[in-house]
Amino acid sequence: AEETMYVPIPSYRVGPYAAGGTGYFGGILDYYNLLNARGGIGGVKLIWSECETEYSVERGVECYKRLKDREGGAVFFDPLSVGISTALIETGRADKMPIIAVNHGKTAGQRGDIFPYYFMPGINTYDEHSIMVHYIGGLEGGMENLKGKKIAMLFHGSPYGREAIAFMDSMCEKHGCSHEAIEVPHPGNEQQSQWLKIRKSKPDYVLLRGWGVMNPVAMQTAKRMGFPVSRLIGNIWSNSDEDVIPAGGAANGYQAITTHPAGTDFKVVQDIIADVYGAGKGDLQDKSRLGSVYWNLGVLAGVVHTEALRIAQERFGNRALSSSETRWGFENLVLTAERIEELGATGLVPELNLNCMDHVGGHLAKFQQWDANARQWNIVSDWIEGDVELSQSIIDAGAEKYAADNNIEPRPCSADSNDDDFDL
Amino acid sequence: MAFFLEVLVGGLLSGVMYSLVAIGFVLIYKSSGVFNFAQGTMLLLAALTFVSMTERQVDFKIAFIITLVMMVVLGIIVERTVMRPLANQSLLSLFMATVGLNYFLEGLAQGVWDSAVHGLELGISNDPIFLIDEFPALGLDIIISQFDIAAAVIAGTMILGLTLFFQYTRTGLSLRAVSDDHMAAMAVGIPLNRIWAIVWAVTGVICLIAGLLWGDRVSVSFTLTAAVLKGLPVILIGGLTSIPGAIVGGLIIGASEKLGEIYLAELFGGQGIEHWWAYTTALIFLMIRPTGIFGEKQIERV
Amino acid sequence: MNMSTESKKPLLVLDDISLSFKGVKAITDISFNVYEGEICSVIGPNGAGKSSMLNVINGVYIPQEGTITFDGKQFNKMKPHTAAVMGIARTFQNIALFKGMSVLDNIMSGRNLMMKATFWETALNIGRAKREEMEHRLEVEKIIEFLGLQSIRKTPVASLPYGLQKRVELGRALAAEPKMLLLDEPMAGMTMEEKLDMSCFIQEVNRNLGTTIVLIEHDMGVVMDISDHVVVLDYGKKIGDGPPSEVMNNQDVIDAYLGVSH
Amino acid sequence: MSNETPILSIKNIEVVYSRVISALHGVSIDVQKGEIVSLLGANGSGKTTTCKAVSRLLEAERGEISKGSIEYNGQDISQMTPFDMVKSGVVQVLEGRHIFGHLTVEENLLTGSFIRNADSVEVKQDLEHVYERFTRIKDRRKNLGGLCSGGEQQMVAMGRAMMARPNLILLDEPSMGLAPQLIEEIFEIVKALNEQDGVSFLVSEQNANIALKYAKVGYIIENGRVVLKGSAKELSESDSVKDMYMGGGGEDVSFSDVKYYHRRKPCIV
Amino acid sequence: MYYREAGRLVKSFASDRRMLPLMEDRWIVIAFLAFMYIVVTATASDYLFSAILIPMMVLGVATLGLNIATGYTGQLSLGTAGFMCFGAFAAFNLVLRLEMYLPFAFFFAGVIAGLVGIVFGLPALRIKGFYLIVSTLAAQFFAEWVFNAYPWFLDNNSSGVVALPPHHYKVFLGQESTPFNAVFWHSYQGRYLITLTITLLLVLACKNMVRSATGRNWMAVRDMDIAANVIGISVAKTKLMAFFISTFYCGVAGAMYAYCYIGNLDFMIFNLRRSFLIMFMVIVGGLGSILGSFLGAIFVYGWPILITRMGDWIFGGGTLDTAFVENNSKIVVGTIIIVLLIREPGGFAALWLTTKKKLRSWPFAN
Ligand SMILES: Nc1ncnc2c1ncn2[C@@H]1O[C@H](COP(=O)(O)OP(=O)(O)OP(=O)(O)O)[C@@H](O)[C@H]1O
Ligand SMILES: Nc1ncnc2c1ncn2[C@@H]1O[C@H](COP(=O)(O)OP(=O)(O)OP(=O)(O)O)[C@@H](O)[C@H]1O
Ligand SMILES: [Mg+2]
Ligand SMILES: [Mg+2]
Repeated sequence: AEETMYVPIPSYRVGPYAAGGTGYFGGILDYYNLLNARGGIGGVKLIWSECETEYSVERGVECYKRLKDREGGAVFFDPLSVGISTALIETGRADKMPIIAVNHGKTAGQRGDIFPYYFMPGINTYDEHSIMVHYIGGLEGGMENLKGKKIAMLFHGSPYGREAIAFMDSMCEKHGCSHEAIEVPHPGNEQQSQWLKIRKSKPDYVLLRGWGVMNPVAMQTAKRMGFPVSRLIGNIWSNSDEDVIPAGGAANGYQAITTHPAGTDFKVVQDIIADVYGAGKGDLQDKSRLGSVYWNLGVLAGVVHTEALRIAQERFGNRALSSSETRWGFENLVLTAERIEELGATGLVPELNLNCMDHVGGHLAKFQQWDANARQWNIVSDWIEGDVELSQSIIDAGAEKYAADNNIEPRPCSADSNDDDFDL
Repeated sequence: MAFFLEVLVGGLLSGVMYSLVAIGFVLIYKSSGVFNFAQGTMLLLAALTFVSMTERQVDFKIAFIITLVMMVVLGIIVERTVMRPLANQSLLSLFMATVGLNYFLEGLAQGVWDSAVHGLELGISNDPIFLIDEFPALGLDIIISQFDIAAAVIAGTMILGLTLFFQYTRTGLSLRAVSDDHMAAMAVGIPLNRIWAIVWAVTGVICLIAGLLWGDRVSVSFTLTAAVLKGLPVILIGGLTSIPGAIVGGLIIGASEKLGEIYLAELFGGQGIEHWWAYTTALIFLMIRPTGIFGEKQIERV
Repeated sequence: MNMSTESKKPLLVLDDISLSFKGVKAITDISFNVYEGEICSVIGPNGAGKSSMLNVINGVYIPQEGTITFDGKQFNKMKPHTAAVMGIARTFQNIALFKGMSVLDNIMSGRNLMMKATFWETALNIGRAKREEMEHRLEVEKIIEFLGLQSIRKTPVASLPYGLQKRVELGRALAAEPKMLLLDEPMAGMTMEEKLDMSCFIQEVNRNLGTTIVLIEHDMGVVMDISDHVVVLDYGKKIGDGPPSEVMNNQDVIDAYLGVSH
Repeated sequence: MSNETPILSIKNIEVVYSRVISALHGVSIDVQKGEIVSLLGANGSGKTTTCKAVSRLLEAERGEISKGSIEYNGQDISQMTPFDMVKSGVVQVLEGRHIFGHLTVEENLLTGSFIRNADSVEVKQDLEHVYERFTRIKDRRKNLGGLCSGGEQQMVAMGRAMMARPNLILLDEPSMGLAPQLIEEIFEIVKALNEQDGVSFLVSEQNANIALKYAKVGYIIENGRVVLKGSAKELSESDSVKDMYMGGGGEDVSFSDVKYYHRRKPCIV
Repeated sequence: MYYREAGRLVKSFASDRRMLPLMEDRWIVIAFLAFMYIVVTATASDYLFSAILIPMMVLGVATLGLNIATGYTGQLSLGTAGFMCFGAFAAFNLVLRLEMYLPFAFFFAGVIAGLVGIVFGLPALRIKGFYLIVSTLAAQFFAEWVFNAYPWFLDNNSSGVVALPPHHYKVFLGQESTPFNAVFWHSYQGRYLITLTITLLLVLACKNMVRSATGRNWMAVRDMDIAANVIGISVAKTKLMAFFISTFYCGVAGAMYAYCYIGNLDFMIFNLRRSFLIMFMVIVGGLGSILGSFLGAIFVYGWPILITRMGDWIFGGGTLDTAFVENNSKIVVGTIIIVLLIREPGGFAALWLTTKKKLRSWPFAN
């Protein structure tokens, strides 16, 4: 029979977070279908099955356990959930299963010597926030102008939301701005008091570190309270179409960070529309969501996944891979501008360079601004790089504490040991 | 001072939004003794149906009427299939049935429509009113949301109407009788089924109105069901059986929530305490009056 | 029965009790004694305040004025728990059984006060918990036998007919081995046959165990026949107090309660 | 008996609860127009069940008539709802009063009149009528029903039924918990309603003395079967009835000398 | 199976009070336990252990906890997951800071959760019925808030999720590296056995309580608190006790959830939705039934898994739209709850008893 590789798809298509789940996993599957139509990866086709997690850790873990041994064994697991992916760090290590968390995840997991099976390609929380501060600096005409500026961060009342507080404090300390963190209790469908606080302290910018319904409500409340939306700047989980469309006119001029621009003006996207949707195999029911931020993120993730597989095949041969071989692929994942061009994803996918010490590898993002009348995002900046220096020490401390707590011997990251299919 | 006033006014106005959810609860409880947990999902279903139609270019009025009819029909179906067979059962059973209904509707709403986030604009202006600009004489630098005022007017009208209805009409009295003792109500010839059908249908309408206002305010998505959690402390403070209680409870919770979040949260290192603070406020009131401010006293005679 | 009441020692003394609900006077300045070992009947028209009186005695209602002396101890207000500890048990006008429990468990729960095991012991079913359960079961079986409830001991009480429920309720009260038993219309809604049974139980308890009984009853036949002492209430006031024969001939009582001579 | 069709005719009905517990096994009862019929029986014999079968309240208790039929004014009622029954003039006064605790006494009474769609003047008159008969509850008209004493509640329940101006009242144990004077009073009211307004009654009672005094016809029901029927006079003279329901010797039964043997008879379970 | 109790005389109170008066029942239970301990341990797959058996037992314990408050004592509670959260965090901190052995940590986690339960149960002394929801929901939100707001509880971990490290899995004396302890960390069998044993002990204790004075007091308070008060049961004490024990169970369940099942600590998994799911389990299983608690947990937890598996099996993996399956399983569970309430308010437990009754008189219909 034809050789295949099996990918479990732990999607969430119902419940409070369905908007993200349908877009992201839809994008992944559409890209997989495109590759399969073109003959797969090194001649090996991808097969998959879905499992609904409803974004719940328990369901996600159950899905993982149910699917990991199917069809000769899964090659990696990408649940798009901080909770699920973090919950699986140790299980993944024991099962030699790469756990993927694109653009998010446990930040300390960047240290591949301590978290060999955990990958968070793209950017991490600290990159994200340093890029946002740099961007504001740009808007103000230079980082030096940040002095004396006031930045408020409206964050989702969860560990995800809180994670950036300390970092923002150090970032502002470094650049002389002042920082105030304001919590919005989950789910965030009522923000009157938070915005009253903002009205009182009158910050120059408000960073929105939101999630789900909290985002449109923030924009609408900003409007109601007379705060200019153009000074509200969204983070990586507040940057989707689903965040701004519900806010209607209130979202006009809202800006947000992104690793992958929205829109369909990319060759790879056009190919998907022609070959996959043309053949009636598309995953999205609502075709207007093609080119939306979440869906494009899914395409990006699809590129990352399959490039990792391709790179692993370069080393292990054009055949179906095992999960630990796939791990090698992820760890040596390099996406150069040329390769991105070949993939037809220029402008969509950032350059990536993962290695044993850095399981993030990107640290780049752009900014986009919402035009409510045209209902589209416009890119308003070039790639900006995160303050890797500042974040590294925090990441090291976290990872080393983790290693000590869990009796983990960091693996040496020299070039050759990196090649080994090592044991725990 | 101005800031305090602004917080207070904002709180009171957003409290009215909670009252909107609470009214539906009270209506059903008052007339059938059922603590309807499916309220939030009914709200979602109404808003979702409406928005799915307007997104498909259906005219606003037509969409409203279709949704209205649908909610009424839903109310009648619920009465037929859930409430009627459970007449005369314990209140706990009835409550649990609505929990089941909630699950059912949750699956249904998302299955028929989808689980995406939709925007909804009713055309009520979102722009704030700056009092200092409008009435410089007052000298208060306060902003008031036009939207909230509109919502408050709608809620106030509904509450006034329902209160009058319950106190002064025959049907109102029948509703209260039914909630007291199903068996006796049947024995004096109160048509239980018709009464319940009316109540559930009216609740459906309230859900639609609340769903639209909430939908405009926070967008229409699954999270709308969380509105219920805001409504709960409100009705409990006001008293499960009191319609005016729903509005008073809403005002209290709204104000206390905002004031607490702004002035009290400092005690907890600036953490958002809104969620449990609303419930704590409710708890404090209940410790003083165990059946809410306007709730009927529980009658226990031996 | 023939003994003069003076020679007996009062077990319960009610002194100037007044009780009102939001201005509605349910009981006004009532005083009377219940003597040790007697059957004292409280009669009066509906709404006269009889049940309220019982509720005052065992602390369900707290009177605004007056004192209660039970067994030599004086209280301004009784608490239900204190009343139970002091040996007052009762039944209710509208049966107040524990509907979800079996007959046996209902009666066993009447002995609650005598069970000393901590919940650790009961959780592990060791020591006192195990022993007590057996000992008390023995006593309860005696009551079951006495009331003729053997065949239904494991039946949930909710499914029993009214008359049997009343009997179970009596059993639960008896299980506490009370000094004084308050019975609120134990024979309401019964056939003559069943009334006879019930009065037989009441008298046997009174005679054999020496339990003092306060009885509210509307059946004059029963009241006349079995009580030693009758107290008559009307509109919250006491209008008669004395031996049955005397009370029955009191014109006030006839007017207020009995109507045409019976 | 008369040749007229009876107002109520219960024909050999059997009733089961929850599909398994059989409560009536063949009960036939006729109530003629303008007649008071009393239904006697011990606890659990099936009196309430019979009444509920007529008022159609049985379904709410998970009971159903598995056999036989009931006719009201010659019409089969098996398809009627409780509402239809009240509308057509059959009202049940429930055992255990069942008044609306959170409604005032007056509101309780008013609920009884809704079925008639009467205008407010008429309703006022009816209210006065009820208060005339039950003076005691007139003082309590503004009190919550739930806080009334047992007897007061019974009066409210009776009054509420009267407000519907029924043709047939199913009266379930009206004497329970009432003072002797009041029992007489209630039965006098029954008599008055019967004679003046022509209301028929089916009265279920334990208290045979009083029930047979006012009724024309009596039925004795035991363990779900009619074991005896006859005119009130016949019944009150029958030995077995005296023995079981009137305390053996009729008038001068003594409760103080009850002997143990009384209880040795098979228990009614 | 065919068995009967007629004709067997109960000769002593002791034998009447036995947990399982019928010999057949006793044999069945013994056989069942032997099966769970020996056959299952020896043969089940890791998936079965870790994704099916352990969570079902743990959720069963939580359901039992809720059942003690709601089913037995009549106090409605929507804070179950919150109480589990307190238990889980208590266990974590006990192990982390006091280096407690796991079984002790579970026990004291239960006690700490129980104390929290008493605090939130206090309003029950004054508030009744649905109004009590406020207090238990406050507990739920407070739990979600406190463990979010104070990362200290999570060993100052910034991401909010902690993978429970191996050295926490000390079951008895000795370090985690000793073979005995290592079994419990490295193998699902070990965790399964711990879970099974704790569950069994808790079930036994609960059974003992409900058939003794403690349980009678609970039910008395549930059925009629005034009457309970009059016969000398202290309503306040009984309610608080019930809250304590109920939340003790929830707390232990929470600790087991973290340690035996997920292997992580994260307050987000103990959210309001979980409270509701546990309430479904109680309803479906049957109020006031120990067996029902577990049947409910098995059904509500297992149903979506079963339905997806069936979908996979019928349509082949991947073709069945997961959203469709999910929505339908909700519709079905909702329908089942309503139908059960109408047809059999006692839930699965009552259904089981009826079946058993029928078996007893089989083949003679009654
Ligand atoms: N909790 C209460 N709140 C308000 N009023 C009450 C309360 N309990 C009793 N009452 C009133 O007090 C009066 C006396 O009631 P009680 O129940 O003591 O009468 P009773 O003599 O037992 O009558 P019955 O023979 O009908 O049972 C009644 O008018 C009743 O309405
Ligand atoms: N809802 C019910 N479910 C099951 N069985 C019932 C139900 N109601 C009554 N029964 C049973 O039906 C039989 C007849 O009861 P019914 O209430 O009609 O008797 P009754 O003559 O009115 O007695 P009482 O004098 O106690 O009121 C009894 O054995 C009773 O246990
Ligand atoms: Mg009384
Ligand atoms: Mg009856």
